[in-house]
Amino acid sequence: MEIGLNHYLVLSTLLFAIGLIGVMRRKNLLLLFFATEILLNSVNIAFAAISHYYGDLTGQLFVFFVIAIAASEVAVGLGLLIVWHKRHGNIDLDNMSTMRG
Amino acid sequence: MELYLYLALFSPLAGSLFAGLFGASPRTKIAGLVPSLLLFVSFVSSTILLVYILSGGAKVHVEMMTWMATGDLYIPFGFVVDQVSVTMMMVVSLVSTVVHFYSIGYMDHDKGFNRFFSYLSAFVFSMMILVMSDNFAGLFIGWEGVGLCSWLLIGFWYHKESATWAANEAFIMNRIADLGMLIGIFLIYWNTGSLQYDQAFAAMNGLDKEVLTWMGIFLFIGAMGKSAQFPLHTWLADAMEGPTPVSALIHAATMVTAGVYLVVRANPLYDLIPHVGLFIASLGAFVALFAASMALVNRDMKRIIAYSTLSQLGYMFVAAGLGAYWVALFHLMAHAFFKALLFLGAGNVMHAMHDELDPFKMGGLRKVMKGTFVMMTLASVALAGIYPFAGFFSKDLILEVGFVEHHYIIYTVLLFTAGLTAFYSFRLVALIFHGEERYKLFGIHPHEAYKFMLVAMSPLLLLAIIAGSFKMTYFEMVTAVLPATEYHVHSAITYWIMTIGTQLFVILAIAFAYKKYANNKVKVPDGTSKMENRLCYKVLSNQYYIPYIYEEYLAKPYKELSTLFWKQIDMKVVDATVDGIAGIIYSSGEKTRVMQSGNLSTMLKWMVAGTIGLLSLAVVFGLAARYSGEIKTILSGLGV
Amino acid sequence: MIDHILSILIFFPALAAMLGFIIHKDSIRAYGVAVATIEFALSLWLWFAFDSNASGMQFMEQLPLVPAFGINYILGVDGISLFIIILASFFTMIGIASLTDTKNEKNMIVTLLFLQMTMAGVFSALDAIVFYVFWELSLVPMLYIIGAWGGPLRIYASVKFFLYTFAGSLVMLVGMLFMAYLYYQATGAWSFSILEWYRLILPESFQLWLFVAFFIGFAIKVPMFPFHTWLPYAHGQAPTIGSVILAAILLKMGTYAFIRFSLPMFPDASVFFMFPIAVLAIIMVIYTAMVAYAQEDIKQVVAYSSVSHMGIIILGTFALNVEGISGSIFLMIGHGLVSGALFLLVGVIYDRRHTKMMSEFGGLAHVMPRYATIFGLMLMASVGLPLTVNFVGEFLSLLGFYKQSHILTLLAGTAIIVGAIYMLAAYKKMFFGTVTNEKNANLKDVNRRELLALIPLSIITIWLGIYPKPVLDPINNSVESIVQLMHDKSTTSEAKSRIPNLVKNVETAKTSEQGAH
Amino acid sequence: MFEAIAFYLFAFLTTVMFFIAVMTTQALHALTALAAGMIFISAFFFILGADFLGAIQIVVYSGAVMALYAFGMMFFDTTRDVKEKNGNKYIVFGLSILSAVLVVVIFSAPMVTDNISALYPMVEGAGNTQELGMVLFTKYLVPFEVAAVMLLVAMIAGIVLAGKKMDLSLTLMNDAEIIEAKIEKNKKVLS
Repeated sequence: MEIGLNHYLVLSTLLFAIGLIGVMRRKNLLLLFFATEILLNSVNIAFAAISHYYGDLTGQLFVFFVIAIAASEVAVGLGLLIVWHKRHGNIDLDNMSTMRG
Repeated sequence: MELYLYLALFSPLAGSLFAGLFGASPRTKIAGLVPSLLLFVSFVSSTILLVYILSGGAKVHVEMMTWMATGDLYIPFGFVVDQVSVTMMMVVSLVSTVVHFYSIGYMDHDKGFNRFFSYLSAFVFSMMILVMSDNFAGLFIGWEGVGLCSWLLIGFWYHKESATWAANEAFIMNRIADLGMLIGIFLIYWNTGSLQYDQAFAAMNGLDKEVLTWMGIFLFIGAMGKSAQFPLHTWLADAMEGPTPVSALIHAATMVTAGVYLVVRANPLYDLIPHVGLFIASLGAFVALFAASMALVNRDMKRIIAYSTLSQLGYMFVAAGLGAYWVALFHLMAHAFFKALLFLGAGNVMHAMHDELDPFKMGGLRKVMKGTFVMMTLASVALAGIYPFAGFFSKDLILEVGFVEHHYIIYTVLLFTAGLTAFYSFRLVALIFHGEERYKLFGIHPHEAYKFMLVAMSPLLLLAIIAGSFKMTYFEMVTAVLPATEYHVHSAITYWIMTIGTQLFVILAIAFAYKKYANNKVKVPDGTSKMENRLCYKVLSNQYYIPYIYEEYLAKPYKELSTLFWKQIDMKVVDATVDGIAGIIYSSGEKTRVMQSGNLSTMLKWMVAGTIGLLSLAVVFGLAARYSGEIKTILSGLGV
Repeated sequence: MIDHILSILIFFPALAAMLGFIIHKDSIRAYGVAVATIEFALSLWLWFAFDSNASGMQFMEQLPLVPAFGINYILGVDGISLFIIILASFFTMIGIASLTDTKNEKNMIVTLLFLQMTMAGVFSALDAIVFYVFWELSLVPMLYIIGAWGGPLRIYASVKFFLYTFAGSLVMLVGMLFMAYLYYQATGAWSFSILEWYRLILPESFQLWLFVAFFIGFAIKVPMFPFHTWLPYAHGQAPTIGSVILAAILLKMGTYAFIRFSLPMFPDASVFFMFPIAVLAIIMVIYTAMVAYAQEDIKQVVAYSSVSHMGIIILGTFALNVEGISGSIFLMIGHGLVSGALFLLVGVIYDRRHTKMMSEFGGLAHVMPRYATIFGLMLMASVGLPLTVNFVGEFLSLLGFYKQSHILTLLAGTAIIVGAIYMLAAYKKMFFGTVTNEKNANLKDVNRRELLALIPLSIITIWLGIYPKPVLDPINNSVESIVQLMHDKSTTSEAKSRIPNLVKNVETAKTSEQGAH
Repeated sequence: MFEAIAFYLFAFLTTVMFFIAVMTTQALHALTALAAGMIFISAFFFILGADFLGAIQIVVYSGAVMALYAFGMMFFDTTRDVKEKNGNKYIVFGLSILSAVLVVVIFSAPMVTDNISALYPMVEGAGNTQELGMVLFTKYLVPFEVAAVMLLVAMIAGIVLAGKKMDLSLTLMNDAEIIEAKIEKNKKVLS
């Protein structure tokens, strides 16, 4: 029972789907951020796996950059979150609809 | 000779421009005098050219400059003076000179005196172009130019609703015919490759009969409009709204004969298609009778003369249609003289009667207006065709043509019409000049026109009397370019019987007219007499209801259809479709705007939905690419 | 300097317009007139330097923009575009000179100068992309002119004008891109140069699709029935100067583009679509003439009349022979002059009475004789009287199309009848009769500033009617080369027979010309 | 065999952890589950031979990111249940599962995988971290530096955003104080 690329890809997809569920059902902004992390990580697995099975380092490098981006996203996002929370007293998505078209 | 050609052609233009300079300034005699003198110059030049041609000179042909040249098309401003055009030039320049001098008196008190002369000279210039051009396009310039001047002059008193209406009617009706003419020109160009008369006619011999027939028909449609042949005749009677000198010049002597000139000019074409010629002749005979019948009962002096003109044009077309081009041209010339004279006389009467046109309200004017009386009577005699006046020679000749060519129906119609002509002419003369002085009832004090107006008319009088004697000279000259067919009845007895019979018939008609209208019992009709209530009288006095039919069944529906097109189709269908498309786009935006609720959660859901959409596309295209071969076989199996 | 005359013609007004922003309000008018006059003088210089006997492009300029995709800044004029460029600068000049006091005069003049840039650009561009850019840019100043200085419905009218034409030209852009792609497929190099596209022979099926794509863009601009409904709104709402430029120049872009793009690039498709388009053109001629007859607003009459005349231009273009195409180009110039003049004339009366309803007028010939005379002259030119400029164009267009179809020409020829009907009816309503409305009794006749615009127009109208040769000759030469190109390029036998072959004709024409002299 | 067991084990664990992180109503549970999931993911990196990435994963996520989250949660009332109104559950699950299926289809269908070839094939005999370093500092030097700058920017942004009025904490204030602060703020806005 050799573990092939497809196993990893399926796993990645599965995690991605879980992330999507989170993204869609969470109304609390902080918990939404969790879900986006799951999305990023699921993709990371896929990258790493492809990189491994095709002997190409590019995938790993992308994982590296993705992690960097995720880190900065968290930093900035949390900062904004705090500001928002200070102003409105909550971080509920349903209250953030000032951009109604 | 070229100098005289240019002089004859351009001095009217100079006169027109000169008078035009004074267009906005108050009335000055000089604005009338200078154009008249310039026209005299034109007349003298024409005479010199005539003498030159008569003395056996070759035709004068000049090409002034290129007008249009593109592709194979080459149209110059070319002018030719040959036997035909010099005849027309003489008629045009002579009558117009007379009319110009006459108008100085006639328009004496009119506010638009300067303007009038500008228009009138412009008309003469257009007419000169028309007759002198050496190609069809140049002819068309003149053709439209005279139409324009006719529009300007009929609507000269533009404050009158009826005048402007008549002007527009004339222009539009002429335009209908001009379309035919234009199509004829196109046909000629594409089939012969040239619009120059000589080249085009030379090329016509080798053409298909059918094409030639169409050419002949379309050109004749053009001629029908200008010469007011049925069914485009209604404008001519309405055109009498213009000043009387205009009627004399344009609507009797020159412009309306342009159609005849065209047919004569295109004689090589019509010679090839005698069946079209026969149609022209039949139509001419019909119009002759038709117009004469309307003249019988009309109560408008100028309209009577207009119908008479129409009738005489019918005669000319009979001659032209039957191939007797020189006869047609001859009658054209003679007719121009006496008809212009008649109109100018009528102008004098109008002046005297303060623009009253109903001859029933006149009567007995011979005592006050001796000169006019004599002139109008002689002109009517000429019109009726009594020996030895001009009308006898030309009109009798047309009757002979009909007889010799064995078209007896045409001959009979024309003979009958000749009687009618005599009757209505003298009905008019009798009503105006004889009998009781009915005008007194209306408190009018008539007076004779200025002396110089009568003097100005005298050349026409002279020619109306003696023009017939030029017949043989004219015949010799003009047959250099036109088919020289002599029309003689074979046996001398028949000839004499015919001639004398015709004369007697005409004299009888005159006598009848005098008897009926020259007595003192004539009353101003008030619509109660028995005759006026007869059906045929009503039909005739309403001009066979043709203007009514045109108004009700053409003009009004056109107006209504136009409004319908605008209000219903353009606004409610075409534009509404465009606005509808815009509306659909707009409302779809309005509806989908709900998607942008501003709620991040909802938007994330849409995002996922969009991702799924894209992924499905990827799957579909991937599968399609993978299985393209199979898909192709399936599709080909389905016959796609 | 003469080598770069076209670039100067395009960018000089634009630069001048930029500078115009810093000119003081009181002197902007003089500045505008000066700039426009210089521009006009430059265009006249272009004409004098132009070699009338050459048929190809002259004063070519080339500058690479995006070499990788063959997009170059290529300019050039031939006989077809030369006179429209001159006409554009002429109308800008007299438009600015005769500008009656508008609010915000400065912005108006700057906008007009920008418009002049785009017009010069459209008619001298020889690269499809450059052409497209100027084509679209020309919408912007016009949008402002209608939207900022227009009547009460101006926003609706300007947005409709913009979106309608813009939608059409997007389809045209797709056509252009596809054409470039086909060129790339055929030659392996990208090019948007129109002259290089001329050399590409396409199979008929491609031609049909491309023709349709281009047609939509052009037809809306012309505007052809049934895409014409933006025009009455635009004209109805636009200020006088806007209507003048719109009618005189902007509409000509569509017909010009037909001759520049559709005919030489897709000869087979042109033949294929000749009859459908001719039918559309005839509907356009008669239908809009009837609609014009029903109008109550004199400006709408002129607006619909210009649609009607554009029908004849289209017909002449699709005659596909030298006579017809030359005629249609000449008619473009003639129609530009005449309809421009008519709109100016309507503006004259609008300035005095602030209404355009014909029922408000009547008997104006008494009050304003000079106005009536000039209006009458332009009316007759519009009706197509010989010895006015329109006749030459109309005659040649119809003559040309007669070769293709007799019946359709007969129908189209009714233009001269229906045209006379609505024009004369309008003239009668406005000028004839007695002065019934008190307000009209003391109207002033045309003043000097208005005459400044109207007199030259009248003179040119008659001059070109009598002596069209200086204009017709260069047009003829260029058209002959285009027709020959079309004949050589066409692939179907029908196209070969419909489009005349001029090679042998040229020689005979030369000999006959020699014989004539 | 060992690889397979490890894969399935960790796959199961990560899935479960992430599932809890997504579904739970307790913020603290979610946080814990997420942190666990992150560490389990690093196991895959080790299995795949990407040691460096595995290390980074642990350090960054369970260290830095988790610390940040924990820090952030201190601002919120984490003891309470997170109350969320959810719309249609079927849409949420349906969409997610559909997308998962589609992605799987794309990967598993042979149309994609055939065409991938290595750009930077691994050099035999060199250690993974070393290779990564080689590539990172040659080919990807510029992106690397950009990423560094980006992190710096993010750091500053985080400090600036969160650092304003650090002394004022709404969570520690009672309701009256909050209202007072709001009124004060409104005044400022109005003036």
